[in-house]
Amino acid sequence: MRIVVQEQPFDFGAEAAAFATNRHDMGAVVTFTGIVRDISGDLSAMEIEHYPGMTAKALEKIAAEAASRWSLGDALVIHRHGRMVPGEMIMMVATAAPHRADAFEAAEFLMDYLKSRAPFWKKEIGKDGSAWVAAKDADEDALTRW
Amino acid sequence: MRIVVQEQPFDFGAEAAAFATNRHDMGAVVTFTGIVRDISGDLSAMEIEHYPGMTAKALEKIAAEAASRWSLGDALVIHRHGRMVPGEMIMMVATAAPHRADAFEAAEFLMDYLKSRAPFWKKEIGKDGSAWVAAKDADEDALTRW
Amino acid sequence: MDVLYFAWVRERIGIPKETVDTQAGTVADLVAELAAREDRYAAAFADTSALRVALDQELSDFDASLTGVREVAFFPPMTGG
Amino acid sequence: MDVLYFAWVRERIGIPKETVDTQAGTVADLVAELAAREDRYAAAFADTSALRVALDQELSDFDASLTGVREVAFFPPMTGG
Repeated sequence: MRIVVQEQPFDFGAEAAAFATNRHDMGAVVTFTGIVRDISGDLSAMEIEHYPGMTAKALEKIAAEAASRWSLGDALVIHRHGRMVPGEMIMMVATAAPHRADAFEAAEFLMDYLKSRAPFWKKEIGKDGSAWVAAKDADEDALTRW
Repeated sequence: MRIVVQEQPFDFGAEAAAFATNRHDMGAVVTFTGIVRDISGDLSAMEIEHYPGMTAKALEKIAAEAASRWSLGDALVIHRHGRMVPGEMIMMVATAAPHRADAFEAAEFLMDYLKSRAPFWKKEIGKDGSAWVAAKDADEDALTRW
Repeated sequence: MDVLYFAWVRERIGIPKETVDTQAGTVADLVAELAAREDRYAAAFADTSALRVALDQELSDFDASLTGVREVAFFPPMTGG
Repeated sequence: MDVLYFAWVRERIGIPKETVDTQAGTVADLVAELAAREDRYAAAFADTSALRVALDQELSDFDASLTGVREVAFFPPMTGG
């Protein structure tokens, strides 16, 4: 299980390939990648603030919880902070499990918890000003299914 | 939407990275990778037979169904046939969507249908003989949730 | 009409494909005709609940009509992914 | 006790961190004490239902005790992923 919090970009292809390689006893690997999305067409950048002392701790707790609930061979979480432009990757998770249902569910669980329980805050920098992204009720509600 | 059926290995990292790159309007990319798994420790190889005339047609139908049900920006299916050893990748799917729930659900839907509705058959070649993999009731049951 | 066999159906019958001259109206009629031929066919078609059928490369049913069909394929439940 | 602010809480109060000398027994007591200081604090803490609190880097509640706590952080609901 590897947890990485960093400012610089990560190499999604290389990370995904390394994660999925030499898994002789794991039939299923799922990855999720979050990308800076420009919905309105006027987003200049996304700035992600985080709470350095708490971030790795919170992610490790979430990953350990996933490992205790599903039959997981391995998990990976990479989350960036700082400034990113549309199209850039913000974060990724990966899960490896003997069976696909476990790999899918654990990845969705990691994402749901990471969205609402890991100390990151997104600010959208537009051409006409900037605004903190509001938490969605749907994201909080998503936690109730686990 | 790209559907690939081939005998040779594919480069999962390169495919995943290419699929997730330059998606300015898609916030979420999910990939699933199926790997030859050696559960008992005596699997020499997996042989996958397919029905060439039907395979691409069946996969396209499944992918089109996914695109009609979810708000998907793109989907990719790569499935191999022929002989593979434990640890080798058998197939992958990838989905890109504005929101993570759509990307996850469409990828799971693709996998469930691909398992039971695309004309591939797996044969396990062990040290003491070979056997066709039996379809699991759970895989057929998985279709009922969609 | 071309008849194709895959996986253990192919292994039991011993050939991947053959051309069959038949007046069978439905898939079930064709199965009955083939099963009556030889033991290897009878063995392959002993339990059609364990089989799937595709007509012109689309999944179909054993009670489907063969009118206009050029290619019939028999195989066990798929196990891809 | 170190008190940290993140995202718009940090922007409203105008500083990311400060050391606070307090006898507050609970998070709510500390919030009342800070809100009474100046308008910028009052604005930041106007609606605590829109805030989250972490004690020594673990998510907690506004009625939690501050006994033994060295670091308190206030921030809006998280929006990572």
